Amino acid sequence: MTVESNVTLDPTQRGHWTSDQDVRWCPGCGDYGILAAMQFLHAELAAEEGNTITRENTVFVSGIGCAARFPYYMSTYGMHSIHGRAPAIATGLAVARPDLNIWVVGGDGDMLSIGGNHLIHALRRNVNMKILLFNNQIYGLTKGQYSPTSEVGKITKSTPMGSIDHPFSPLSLAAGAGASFIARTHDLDRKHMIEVFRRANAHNGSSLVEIYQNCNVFNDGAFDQITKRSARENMFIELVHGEPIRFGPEGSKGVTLDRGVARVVDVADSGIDALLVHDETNPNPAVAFALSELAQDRQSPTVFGVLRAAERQDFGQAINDQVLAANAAKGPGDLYSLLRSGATWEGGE
Amino acid sequence: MTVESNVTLDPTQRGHWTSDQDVRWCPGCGDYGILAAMQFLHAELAAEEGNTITRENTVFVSGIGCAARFPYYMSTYGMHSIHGRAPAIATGLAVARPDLNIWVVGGDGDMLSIGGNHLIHALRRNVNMKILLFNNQIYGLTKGQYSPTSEVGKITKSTPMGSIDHPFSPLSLAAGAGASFIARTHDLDRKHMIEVFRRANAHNGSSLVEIYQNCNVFNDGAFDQITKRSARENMFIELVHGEPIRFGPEGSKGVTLDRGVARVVDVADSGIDALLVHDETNPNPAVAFALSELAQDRQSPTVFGVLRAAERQDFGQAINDQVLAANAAKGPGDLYSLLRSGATWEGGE
Amino acid sequence: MTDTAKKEQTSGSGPISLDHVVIRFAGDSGDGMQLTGDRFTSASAIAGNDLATLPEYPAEIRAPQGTVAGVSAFQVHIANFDIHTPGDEPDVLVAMNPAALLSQLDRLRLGGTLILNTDSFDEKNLTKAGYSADPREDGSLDGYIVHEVPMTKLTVGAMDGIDVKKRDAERSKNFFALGIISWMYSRPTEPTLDWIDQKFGKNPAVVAANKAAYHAGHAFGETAEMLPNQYYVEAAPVAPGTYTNITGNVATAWGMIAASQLAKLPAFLGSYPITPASDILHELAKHKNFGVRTFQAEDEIAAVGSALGAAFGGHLAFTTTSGPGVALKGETIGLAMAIELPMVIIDVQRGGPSTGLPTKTEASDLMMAIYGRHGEAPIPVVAAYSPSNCFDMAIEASRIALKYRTPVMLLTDGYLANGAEPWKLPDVDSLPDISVDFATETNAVDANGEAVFYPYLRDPVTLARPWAVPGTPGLEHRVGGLEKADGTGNVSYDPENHSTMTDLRQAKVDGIAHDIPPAVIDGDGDADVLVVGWGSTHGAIVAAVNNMRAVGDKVDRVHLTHVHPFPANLGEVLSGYKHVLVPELNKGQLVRLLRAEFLVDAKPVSKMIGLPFTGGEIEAAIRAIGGATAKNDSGATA
Amino acid sequence: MTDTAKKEQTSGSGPISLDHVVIRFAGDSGDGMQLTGDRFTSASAIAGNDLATLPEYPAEIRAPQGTVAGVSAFQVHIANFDIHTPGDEPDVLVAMNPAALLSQLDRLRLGGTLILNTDSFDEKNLTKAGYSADPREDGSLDGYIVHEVPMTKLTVGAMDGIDVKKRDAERSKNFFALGIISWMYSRPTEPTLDWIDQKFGKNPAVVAANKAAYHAGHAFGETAEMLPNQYYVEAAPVAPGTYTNITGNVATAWGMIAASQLAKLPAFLGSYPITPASDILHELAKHKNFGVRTFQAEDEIAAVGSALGAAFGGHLAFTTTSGPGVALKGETIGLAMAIELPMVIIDVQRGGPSTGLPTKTEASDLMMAIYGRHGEAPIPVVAAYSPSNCFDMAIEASRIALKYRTPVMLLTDGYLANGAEPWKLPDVDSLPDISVDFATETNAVDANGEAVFYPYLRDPVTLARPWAVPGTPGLEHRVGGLEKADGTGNVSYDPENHSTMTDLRQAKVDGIAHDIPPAVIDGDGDADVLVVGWGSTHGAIVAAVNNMRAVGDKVDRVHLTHVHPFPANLGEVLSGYKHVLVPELNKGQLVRLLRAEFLVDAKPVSKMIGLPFTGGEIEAAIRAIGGATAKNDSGATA
Ligand SMILES: Cc1ncc(C[n+]2csc(CCOP(=O)(O)OP(=O)(O)O)c2C)c(N)n1
Ligand SMILES: Cc1ncc(C[n+]2csc(CCOP(=O)(O)OP(=O)(O)O)c2C)c(N)n1
Ligand code: SF4
Ligand code: SF4
Ligand SMILES: [Mg+2]
Ligand SMILES: [Mg+2]
Repeated sequence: MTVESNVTLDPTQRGHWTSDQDVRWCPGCGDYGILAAMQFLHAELAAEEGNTITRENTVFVSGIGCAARFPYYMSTYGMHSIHGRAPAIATGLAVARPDLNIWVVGGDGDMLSIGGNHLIHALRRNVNMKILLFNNQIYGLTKGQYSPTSEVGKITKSTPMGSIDHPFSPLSLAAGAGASFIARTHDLDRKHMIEVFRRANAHNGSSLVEIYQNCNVFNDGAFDQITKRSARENMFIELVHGEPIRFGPEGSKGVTLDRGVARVVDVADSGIDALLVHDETNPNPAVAFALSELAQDRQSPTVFGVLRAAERQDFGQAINDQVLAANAAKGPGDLYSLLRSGATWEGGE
Repeated sequence: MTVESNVTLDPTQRGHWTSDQDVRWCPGCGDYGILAAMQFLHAELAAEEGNTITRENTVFVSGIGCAARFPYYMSTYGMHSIHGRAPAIATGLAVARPDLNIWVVGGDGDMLSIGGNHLIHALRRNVNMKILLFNNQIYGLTKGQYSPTSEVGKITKSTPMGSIDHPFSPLSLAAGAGASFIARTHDLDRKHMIEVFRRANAHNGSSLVEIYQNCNVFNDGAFDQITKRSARENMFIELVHGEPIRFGPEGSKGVTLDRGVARVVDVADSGIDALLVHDETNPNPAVAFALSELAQDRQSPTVFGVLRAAERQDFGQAINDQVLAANAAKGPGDLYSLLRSGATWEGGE
Repeated sequence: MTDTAKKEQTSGSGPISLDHVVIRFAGDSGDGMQLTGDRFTSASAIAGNDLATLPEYPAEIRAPQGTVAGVSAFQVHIANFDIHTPGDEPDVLVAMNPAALLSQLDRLRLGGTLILNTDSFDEKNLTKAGYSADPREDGSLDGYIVHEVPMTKLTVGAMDGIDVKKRDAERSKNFFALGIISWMYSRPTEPTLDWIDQKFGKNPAVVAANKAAYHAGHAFGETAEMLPNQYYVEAAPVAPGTYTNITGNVATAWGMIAASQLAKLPAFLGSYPITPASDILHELAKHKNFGVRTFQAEDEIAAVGSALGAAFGGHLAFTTTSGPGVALKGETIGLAMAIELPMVIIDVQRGGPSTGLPTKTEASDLMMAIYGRHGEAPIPVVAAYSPSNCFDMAIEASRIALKYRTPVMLLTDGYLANGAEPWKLPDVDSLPDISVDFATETNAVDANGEAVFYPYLRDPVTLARPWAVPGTPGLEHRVGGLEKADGTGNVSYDPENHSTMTDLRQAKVDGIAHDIPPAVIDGDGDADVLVVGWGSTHGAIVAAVNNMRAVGDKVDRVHLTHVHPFPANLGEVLSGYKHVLVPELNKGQLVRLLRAEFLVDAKPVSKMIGLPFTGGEIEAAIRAIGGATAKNDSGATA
Repeated sequence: MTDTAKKEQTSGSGPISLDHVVIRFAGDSGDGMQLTGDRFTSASAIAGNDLATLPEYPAEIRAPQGTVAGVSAFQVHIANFDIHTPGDEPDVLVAMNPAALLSQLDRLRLGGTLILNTDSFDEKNLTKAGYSADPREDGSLDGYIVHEVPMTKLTVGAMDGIDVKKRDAERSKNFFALGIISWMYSRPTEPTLDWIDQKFGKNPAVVAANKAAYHAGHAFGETAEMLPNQYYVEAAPVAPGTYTNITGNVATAWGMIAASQLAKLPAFLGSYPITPASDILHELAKHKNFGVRTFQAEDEIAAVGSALGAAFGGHLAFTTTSGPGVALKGETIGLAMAIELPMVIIDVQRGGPSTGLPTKTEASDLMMAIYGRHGEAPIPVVAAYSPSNCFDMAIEASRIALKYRTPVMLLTDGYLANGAEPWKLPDVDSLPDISVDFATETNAVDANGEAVFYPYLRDPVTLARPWAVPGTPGLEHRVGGLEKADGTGNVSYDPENHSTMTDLRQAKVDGIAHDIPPAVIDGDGDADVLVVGWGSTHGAIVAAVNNMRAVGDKVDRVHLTHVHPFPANLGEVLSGYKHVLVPELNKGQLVRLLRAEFLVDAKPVSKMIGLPFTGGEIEAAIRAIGGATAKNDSGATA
């Protein structure tokens, strides 16, 4: 755990954010790209006017899994904890230290299988942490069992006859849990990742970012039909706040709400006014939910970018406000009088 | 655990479904009414043509909490398990015994706090069980701490300065988890409970029923503004499949979808055609979600009845189908040949 | 029986002086018996008596009114000398209804006094309780001094002029009962009247009603012919100082606050409610002005996880729970142990296994505390021995956790948690400084000659690793559950390193044996029998030992507050005795640890009925193995 | 060192006969060394050798190609006699790259044979491995017989006529290596060629490439001058019968299937993947035609919970995991124990604490298995001692669980799980019938004279309660974690009942001691030293003991498959020895249990490096305490 060498003392350089540990992912794993994006984001932030983010006030907390190795490779503080518990551990840290910049990293198994409960509770509480869900639709570290996001019928070591579980849509689940920030990006587009991470970082409270990540060893190409360059034009929808939702060749296609259900239309037929204008700030999560459900038929295109970014009080701050309020009301605690707060009497003479 | 005495051998009588154990809830607790509704439902079902439900093929599984005492009072099979784990335990039972009629009972703490993960996984898998969530927005058994459904600012023993957690909306969470059946009822209307329970019982897969339940000792009147007779006219919306959603004096009010968000309107202004026609079978959960979110502002009225009832394969059945398929394909397992399925050789002479 | 001493002592006319008396209030859960007992206790405390209490109430949900299952009782023992148990047998039983009488009568000592609320002895209540005949007529009360008092009627009667409905008026009858007993034992009335003002101040009618009932009861005692004698129990001679009456859970919470002050670190509590531990969370939540942060988590795993996160952030981290919760926290405690961060896990033990007897006491989590994690994952375990001692042990557990950077388990139990005793308040300034330093500087130089921070470079004495908290520039590092390289703390799969680290972690915990008080023998050291206790058995053991010594018998005892590791001198202490007896509220857990560690033929004394030992039971056990004699002494005195 | 015996034995011209040889294949994770070792093992098994294997691969994620962290190795010991370990020191090391050489060389016995793939010894790979100089030039290989073979080139060379890209061609080089070694040790070629057909049948090009590489390697051995001698190891004399080569995890899975057949109950497995237990789930999932239901749960708590639900439904329920999973299952196991339903928990132990060393072996979960629950929650614990014994112990654990209606913990470990040995297939018809009856009738009459079913009315002999499954009319009942009344099973807060039930639950488990095989001494019973083993230490202990006896030394041993409760005669057995030595892959867990239970001064022998004991280590430990002598014998020999 060395202090980075002089070359990298410059925080605007990626190297400043890189630890001295060898990266241990399989060659070709999507995780490499995500790591790079995160390091570059921090280098970019450092270059910004009035940036306050430093290595020492940044913490990465993870569970267990390939994705969860992430903290070892950042030159910040970090904890590689146990399977599924990162959001719970980060909650304690965020409550104790609202001054810190906390990122939580985990895979689809870590966050949605064993850790599902901690995730939804962190989201409803709006604890100040940026949660990166590396979704490769598989258990990578344990060598390829299906996960809660694997499609029905998936053949894996644990499901030789095909899986029968209906998968979670992580963003729909997050919306259902009352998440204040919901976004999606993917491991093939560094710029896109950096922008989405930047937004997550700027959000006050919990932000959930689902990252489509390729596990080239156990689930190669899971997202090819959506994120491969060739596929994007028709299957990839970029959400832009305040803009009608369009995609396809020359934006020939768009998304409307048909009695509450998001549907793809040809702009030619529907006309532009019929298109849904994306409002990430909508206090009601129904539209974000509808957008997340668009691709559930597994044929329709998938939305990327920020689905929802609503303001709500951050949990850690709220607890600390109560501490301040209590201090203001009762004055700083005094042990001597605490011990005498019940009925007392003098004994002996 | 006596076999019921002759008087109650008649399954169309409530007594047939009543165990010999003294009910141990506080006088005035809403749980009594729920228990009665469940016993009457079974008596009614028994009277129906072709009913197959009996005491012996019915099982109630619960966690821990006041609500979770429920199984002791039914004359069926039952397990009062441990806190939060009932859906997981019932999943094993449902997979092993798809022939059984399985009910899961728990409180808002049991099901949404410690048991939240098992609940959402049971729902996404669509395991054949009818889940009754007794929501009294408090921890009753442990004498009054706030729960994941308690409103922000709630003063309880554990939150003397008021709670700061944003509560879950159980039905929104269920929709986010991909639940195939979602409904709501309340402890003050036995007929309503019986009808909703009947629907849950008829559903194939997981059905989640949220029951607004009054804890008159630790959270008395939590739902008065919604479910008290006087309040219902304006705050209680009964969903009827295929009908426009209306309520209020002479149905003067209704619900529309305004760019995906459910809103209350005066039918006089909006006209009937503008009203949302309730379709519980809609394969896309977006509308059910929007309806569930209607009351999130804590002023708008609350929807009751069946929000969603979509068909999806039941998990226990699917696993058993694989067992049958394997049998059909490979023939019934034979230990002798299993032991010889790898390379073998003869040793000795 | 325990705490025996001459009892009555007629002092001419006027109240009769008693050395001690045991009173038991029993009634329906709805009758407010816990409150009645509490008030009597406080008044007695303020009167300067030594005392011990034993609240007993039904499992969590309200049982049907009027049934035996619904009976709630509160026993209090007051004395003019130093006592250690709530008393083996009550001298007085107040029974507010038939169910209370039926279920509690057998506890009353023969010849004891019975005070009945006759208004509740109607057909309906008698049947509900399970009486076929009225016990007052069929002779079942022969051998007791019975006082029949129509408390309900008299209470209602006392209400005129006060505007309360009859039903509400009746609810004050427990204050009537309190009035009678307060008169009988000459308790000061002010504390109770003041308390009524504070407690019900918002509701004047209730204040008036309760006071009226209390006065009426008091007056009834004075005037009614039926209660011939008035008694008093003089103040117990105690060390000079300010005293308060405290329960174990409150003492624990205050100890946590004190520890945070003494450590100069904010306290963080991550907890999930569970009987009988919830009150610690409730109490702590009241004191946010001490910088305390309390977090009610979604479950026990999140509770201990959040505590670990707070510890990583530099807070003094706690998690409170009972057995079922500890069973869930094992994996995370193992992580805390592996990443070597300070944390205190408090287990308020209750009746097990599984959900067991949630409101009853037991001490059967010791083995789990020590061994309930996978792999070689040693952590220190300490245990409190009395309600007020919970305060000291919360500080001691914090001291060890902070100094050695390790999770520490503190065991208390339901009896300590809810039981009360007078506590001589410690001198705040005399409390130990348990603060530790965070790392602020690099502590090594790497191969390239660069100054670096190695998070697993240990203190040579304590073997504790440096605690560098986020926010400290230059000390950025990553910790985790995979095996770490000695020194650098980098992930290491090196076989020998794993062996080294396993030994270091063990040595760190073992070393604590020399940093805790040695085991001290109470006694002359020349008895045949040594009684080794831990936790809440303390009071009963002391009572038994004192009683035996009072009649000239010899027996020594040692009480352990540190059960893992043991004090360095324990083996030597044990080796000096013919018999080693280990009373435990379990099937023999400490006794197995002692046998394995020291190969001494220690013998268990078990009790598993959800109640603490009585002194009498322990005394009997000691005598049974032929104790009570000095080492070179023949046979036992009878 | 273990398994010594005369080694070479030149039989005129032609292959030289060896009694046994230890070969170690090492290369990059990507080089397919596990597969190569597997194939060599199977061929040797089919050739009738006795054998033992030790696969070793890096922790879960692929480490950087070419580095030491990325090295994967497979050691196999083949012999013409009965052996018990994968061998202390390899005689032959195949190193596919510099990293493999660097990290594995020190294991090779001096004078051993080295076979290097020289094509990988370029600048780049040497540096990646951490070599500053080429070990082939700087003398670091002196003292070994080195054979340099350009395997990659030769493999690619063998491909003409086969349409594979060069990169793919190179990937066949492990088959080239396999060919060389197969020739060297005169292995039959058919099994490997057949296997290639089966395995890659879908892909003819790959089949051709691998076969070509294998043949080329074989031919190279025959023709190349550099490999002077060909050897052979004759078949080991073994009992007549059909044999297969099996790993512990597969044996466990097959044992579970067998148990379900023998119990005439469908098997249910609720599991959550975790190294090294996942393969049991994978194997079982393949055999749904046996009526097996496998469920991959959302976590370990749901896994064990689902198993409990299935048990309530009348299935033979299992849950498989490793240490971290058991740490999470404690509360639910406690419930299963309290509601007394049959269930088998299988813990494939790995290096701890916390995440520890997930791919390495250890046996440090014993204490958790026995004590890792709150309250008094005793459950039986059994342990397998060899890969094939996992089959028997899965059946035995099921037998106990079913007969006594209790959760049973079965301990295996990473070494057994992944290690292989030849297994003489049992006669299926001779396997025990472990079926039990479900309750179908009421079993009591209540106060009103009604026939009733009391779910806690026990079998007088086993103390097991009746198992009435849903669907059975008239036996409807409710179970739960609150204390139950003896007999009726209704919720009971009665103090005495809790004590009774606690004793009954304990007595039920204790009673099993008389229903399991007694501890059997291997030896003449007159040695000074008794070695007590459990689990996977068996092979190394047997090897050590045999070696010592081979040179005329005396030492006895006992191996425990049942660690809780102990066999009824164990205390008596232990009492007969001057020294009791307990080798364990932990810091001394069984040894503490023995000391506590029997007050014998048993001594631990610990190893904590993630690898199994070698026979040599155990032998050294025995000699160290002056073993090796008969009881009335003076001092130690040698
Ligand atoms: C308590 C516990 N259970 C199970 C495991 C084994 N395990 C490690 S990572 C993992 C899941 C990996 O999948 P995911 O979280 O999607 O991460 P990925 O490897 O795909 O990035 C599992 C089951 C563990 N380490 N701890
Ligand atoms: C593992 C565990 N943790 C905590 C508890 C304590 N506990 C019992 S019930 C309960 C919550 C009760 O609230 P809810 O589930 O809403 O049920 P209710 O009593 O309100 O019907 C808690 C925290 C327990 N029994 N077990
Ligand atoms: S297994 Fe998959 S997810 Fe894990 S490192 Fe390899 S490629 Fe990445
Ligand atoms: S505490 Fe509340 S929920 Fe529980 S039984 Fe009493 S009234 Fe009902
Ligand atoms: Mg994954
Ligand atoms: Mg509740």
